[in-house]
Amino acid sequence: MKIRYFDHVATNPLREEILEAMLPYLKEEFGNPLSPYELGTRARTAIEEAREKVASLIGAKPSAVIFTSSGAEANNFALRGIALARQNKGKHIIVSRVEHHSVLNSARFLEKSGFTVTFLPVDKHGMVEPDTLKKAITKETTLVSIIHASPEVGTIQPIKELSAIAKENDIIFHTDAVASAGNIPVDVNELGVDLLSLAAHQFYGPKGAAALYVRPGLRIVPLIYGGIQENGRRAGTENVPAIVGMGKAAQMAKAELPEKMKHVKKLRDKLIEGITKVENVYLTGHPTERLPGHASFCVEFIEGEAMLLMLAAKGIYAASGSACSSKALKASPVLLSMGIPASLAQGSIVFTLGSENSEEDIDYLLSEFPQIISRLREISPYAGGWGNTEEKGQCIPKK
Amino acid sequence: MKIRYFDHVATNPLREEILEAMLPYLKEEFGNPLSPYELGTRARTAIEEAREKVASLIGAKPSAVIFTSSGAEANNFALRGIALARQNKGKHIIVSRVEHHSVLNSARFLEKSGFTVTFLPVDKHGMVEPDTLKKAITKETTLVSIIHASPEVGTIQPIKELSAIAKENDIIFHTDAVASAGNIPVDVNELGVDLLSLAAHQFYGPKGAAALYVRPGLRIVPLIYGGIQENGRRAGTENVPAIVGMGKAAQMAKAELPEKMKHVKKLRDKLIEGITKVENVYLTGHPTERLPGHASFCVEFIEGEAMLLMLAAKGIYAASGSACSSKALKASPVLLSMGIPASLAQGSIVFTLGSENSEEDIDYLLSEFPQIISRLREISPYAGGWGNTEEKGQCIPKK
Amino acid sequence: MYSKEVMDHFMNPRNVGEIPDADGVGEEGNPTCGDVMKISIKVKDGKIIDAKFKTFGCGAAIAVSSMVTEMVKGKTIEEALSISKETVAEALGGLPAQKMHCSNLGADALRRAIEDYKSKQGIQTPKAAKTKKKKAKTVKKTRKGT
Amino acid sequence: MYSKEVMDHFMNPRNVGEIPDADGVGEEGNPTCGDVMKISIKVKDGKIIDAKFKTFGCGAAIAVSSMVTEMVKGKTIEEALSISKETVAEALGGLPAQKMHCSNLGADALRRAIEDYKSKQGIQTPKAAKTKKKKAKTVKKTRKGT
Ligand SMILES: Cc1ncc(COP(=O)(O)O)c(C=O)c1O
Ligand SMILES: Cc1ncc(COP(=O)(O)O)c(C=O)c1O
Repeated sequence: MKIRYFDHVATNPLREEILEAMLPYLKEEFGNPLSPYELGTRARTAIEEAREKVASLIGAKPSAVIFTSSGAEANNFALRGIALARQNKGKHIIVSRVEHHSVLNSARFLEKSGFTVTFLPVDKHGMVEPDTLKKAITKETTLVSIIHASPEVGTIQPIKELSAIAKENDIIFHTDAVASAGNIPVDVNELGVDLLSLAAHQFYGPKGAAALYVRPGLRIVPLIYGGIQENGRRAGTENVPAIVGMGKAAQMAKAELPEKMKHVKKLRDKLIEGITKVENVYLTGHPTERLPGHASFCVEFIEGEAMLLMLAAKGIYAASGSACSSKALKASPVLLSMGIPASLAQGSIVFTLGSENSEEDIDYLLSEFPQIISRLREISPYAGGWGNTEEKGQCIPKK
Repeated sequence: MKIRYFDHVATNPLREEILEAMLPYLKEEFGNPLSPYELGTRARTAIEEAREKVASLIGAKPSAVIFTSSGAEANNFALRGIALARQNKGKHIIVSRVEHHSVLNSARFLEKSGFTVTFLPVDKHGMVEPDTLKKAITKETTLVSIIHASPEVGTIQPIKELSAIAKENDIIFHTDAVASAGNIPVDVNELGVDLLSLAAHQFYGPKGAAALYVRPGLRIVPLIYGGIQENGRRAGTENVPAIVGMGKAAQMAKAELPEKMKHVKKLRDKLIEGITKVENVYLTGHPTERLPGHASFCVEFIEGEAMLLMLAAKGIYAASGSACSSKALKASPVLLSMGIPASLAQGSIVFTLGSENSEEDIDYLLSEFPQIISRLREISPYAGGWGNTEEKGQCIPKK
Repeated sequence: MYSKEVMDHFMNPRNVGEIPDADGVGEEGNPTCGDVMKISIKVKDGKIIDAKFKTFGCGAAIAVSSMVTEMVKGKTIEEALSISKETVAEALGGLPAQKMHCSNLGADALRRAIEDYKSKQGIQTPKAAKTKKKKAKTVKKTRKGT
Repeated sequence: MYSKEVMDHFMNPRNVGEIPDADGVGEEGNPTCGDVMKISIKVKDGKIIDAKFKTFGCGAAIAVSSMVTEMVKGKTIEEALSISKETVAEALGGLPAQKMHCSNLGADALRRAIEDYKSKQGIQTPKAAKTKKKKAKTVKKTRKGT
């Protein structure tokens, strides 16, 4: 069966050209970049070239890019590294409620370690209002971390405005751009951020390579201590092939970005138009300020994982923020924080598009998906509505 | 020029069979292991199979193996994760002076965070004496971390005895087996350890995959927070190809261990015999309790990096613990802690052998190296001795 | 992730629907948590001669509902009450550990349907009024390594 | 890591040795830190007509020594004193940043040799008795990204 992959926010296939670029470093160029002989110095050179390419993707200086093993590591590094480095100035940090788990749980870890954390609410589109941030700032605040684009609802935050508020107050600003870098223009100076996380596997690069941008001159406490790799800021023998792959991926993403955005946006618009024709299906996230390849919905009266299984049986791969589809068995906190009732949030379904998706893929999806919705609604006890006790208005998450 | 690679402790080439095993996961099997459709579940299965193989290499249960991105990360995770998890019981930890930087610097970070750290001295062979450990233990001690085998001098510590002392005192015991796992038998129950670090690139596996063994039931605080990967103990999208490669590498290492040990030991003995024939060249580390492929020396009156460069010009790749060859520009603390004078430590040279080295490689090395020593001694002002002010006995590191 | 039997019962669920003149109806779960099952039964001469279900929930929940309605048909009330989470999971070739408790509500919904039937019949079942909540002892097929 | 010139001067060092009847001898560095250079010079009519070195140290240290002894030959004492870390590094096509200060002791050793020469000649150089320690302003070739 032909597979239609609509889950680019989960991960991306590794592009052939990128694997080609990596292969020498998986074969004869196996040297440790710290070794002084040529086998080592070639590996070091390869890393530094990759650093330049990654830096160029985000408009940064190469020396400001620190390679990590994952977006999650970059986020942990940013939050804890800055909170610790600045703890003498204050012990309050601010994050939004729509952050990735790696930011949220780093923040909670800091909370346990004696920091105070404000979790900023968002509007119904998952957007942080600049005013909300302004009000949350105290004299103790040292760090604000707001996600650039949401992997769950596609909403793009007004980072420029938010970072300006932080700057006015002499507060360090981090943005998690894992879901956006390589998918929309991301420029650290445009955005006005001090730190920014990105991950290669979100733009056709390899798993195992990600990076944290740290504004030159900003002190950060390492997350992984040891040798002098990454200028003493991140120890461990470098994953040379993956880093080289990330460089190549960044280079290609930069070159192809306008075309890719145009391509996926066209498909996405068609997808959204087609799917929202079905009754009781709602677009989640911002209608316009969203990732160009991101289409996310709540389908009423049925559950996300069941949709995913039926879609998968048709060769369609997508994602869901429902409780049952998450291994943690909790409905997406992002959806709930946007005010979506917990019962409706169970019907979450997310399609994220990539360069290799075609119009025919969308046609196929649109021909199959409405039937799947109907079939599951036939099985659902709520096909006629949530009923008295389960009215939408009442399904606000208890807790 | 033919390259003779004698730096297996820096990193290993990736074996062809291992790359073969990884390739599907760098191509069509690119799924995120958390995704519920088959592309994802196949990736998850691949990881779990790799976990079984890694567990089997060290005689552990698969569920006790947590994948990390490097040996350094595993060591940071072990030290900080246990120190934090047990801080209510006490805030004293013990490490040796011959640990890898990733252990030493994690310990120093803990020191800054309010823990007390004892750095255990070693004897002239780099060995921790069990009595020294016994005496260092206080009521506050929660964790002891002693390296299994030294990458710098090859000495294998009496882990079994040391861990028994910890156990008697109800103290958690970690060993950094990055330089030993895959090179000598490493069995967590034999060794009696609660935690153990290992890294794939030290046994012909890929960079970017390593693991921490955590005894079942032992609570550890994550180093990288986020999603529920690795059972919530280590977040971040899994580096599936590298993990698969680590599995394959573990499987091969286990199968080939006796043969590999025999092979490298024979070559090593020849190498040591040949090189120590040169005047004023001393074996460092333990004469018998050492890694079978490890030959390390101090060559008097000349400096290590210069040796490395001249060796490299002959196609021979080795390592040194001299100040000039380290990017941190400090002579190896391991050598100094063994009582080797700082001036002599500058003459450090380390050859580490692997399966692919041949007897001919050793013959070649033995034919070239004495000339290199002579040549550098001709240039050295100390060829006739360290002189009055620089007698060996007086060259104890100042500081 | 799911066994063949689960996928079969999910993709081709048996006994979907509601019995219009049901003798007993039971519901278990809450849509805010993810799974709700509604089972209706038809009883004749102390035997369950028909059972239908409606389910809001994941693949496991739908498969469990289908399997429970299949298992229960032809059974006496007493026999039906012996159906447990474990026997349902076993009949399905196992369930992933994480789905064992949250999505495996079929036996509970069935029990509620039987209670409903009994109360309509005026049968006294002082104990059964409270759904038994036994901890599962065996989970046959769990995901490795978690 | 090293430029071609560094590698050339390291692999084929010029002027290795000691001048038996040297007019001045200077030493800089400490073996416990890694690098020691010893330079001896022969002076005639105010010009350095020969220079030799012995060095304990890394590739950069040996290349620097070789280069300094080459640069100094034929120079007057005054000209020789203008040789600095920077000019030596430049002549070598650059040195890695980390080697710039720790292994680049050639100019200092040379200065000490000249002081030794002057003091033997009874020439007064009140200032030169202390080796000038200037901070380098430019490092031409540094490793990228570090
Ligand atoms: C004993 C020991 N521990 C830790 C490490 C660090 O491992 P990695 O380089 O995978 O971070 C090394 C590196 O070779 C090592 O030899
Ligand atoms: C916004 C965001 N942040 C962080 C992460 C975590 O990145 P990784 O999976 O590379 O650890 C993700 C994962 O997709 C993400 O979408």
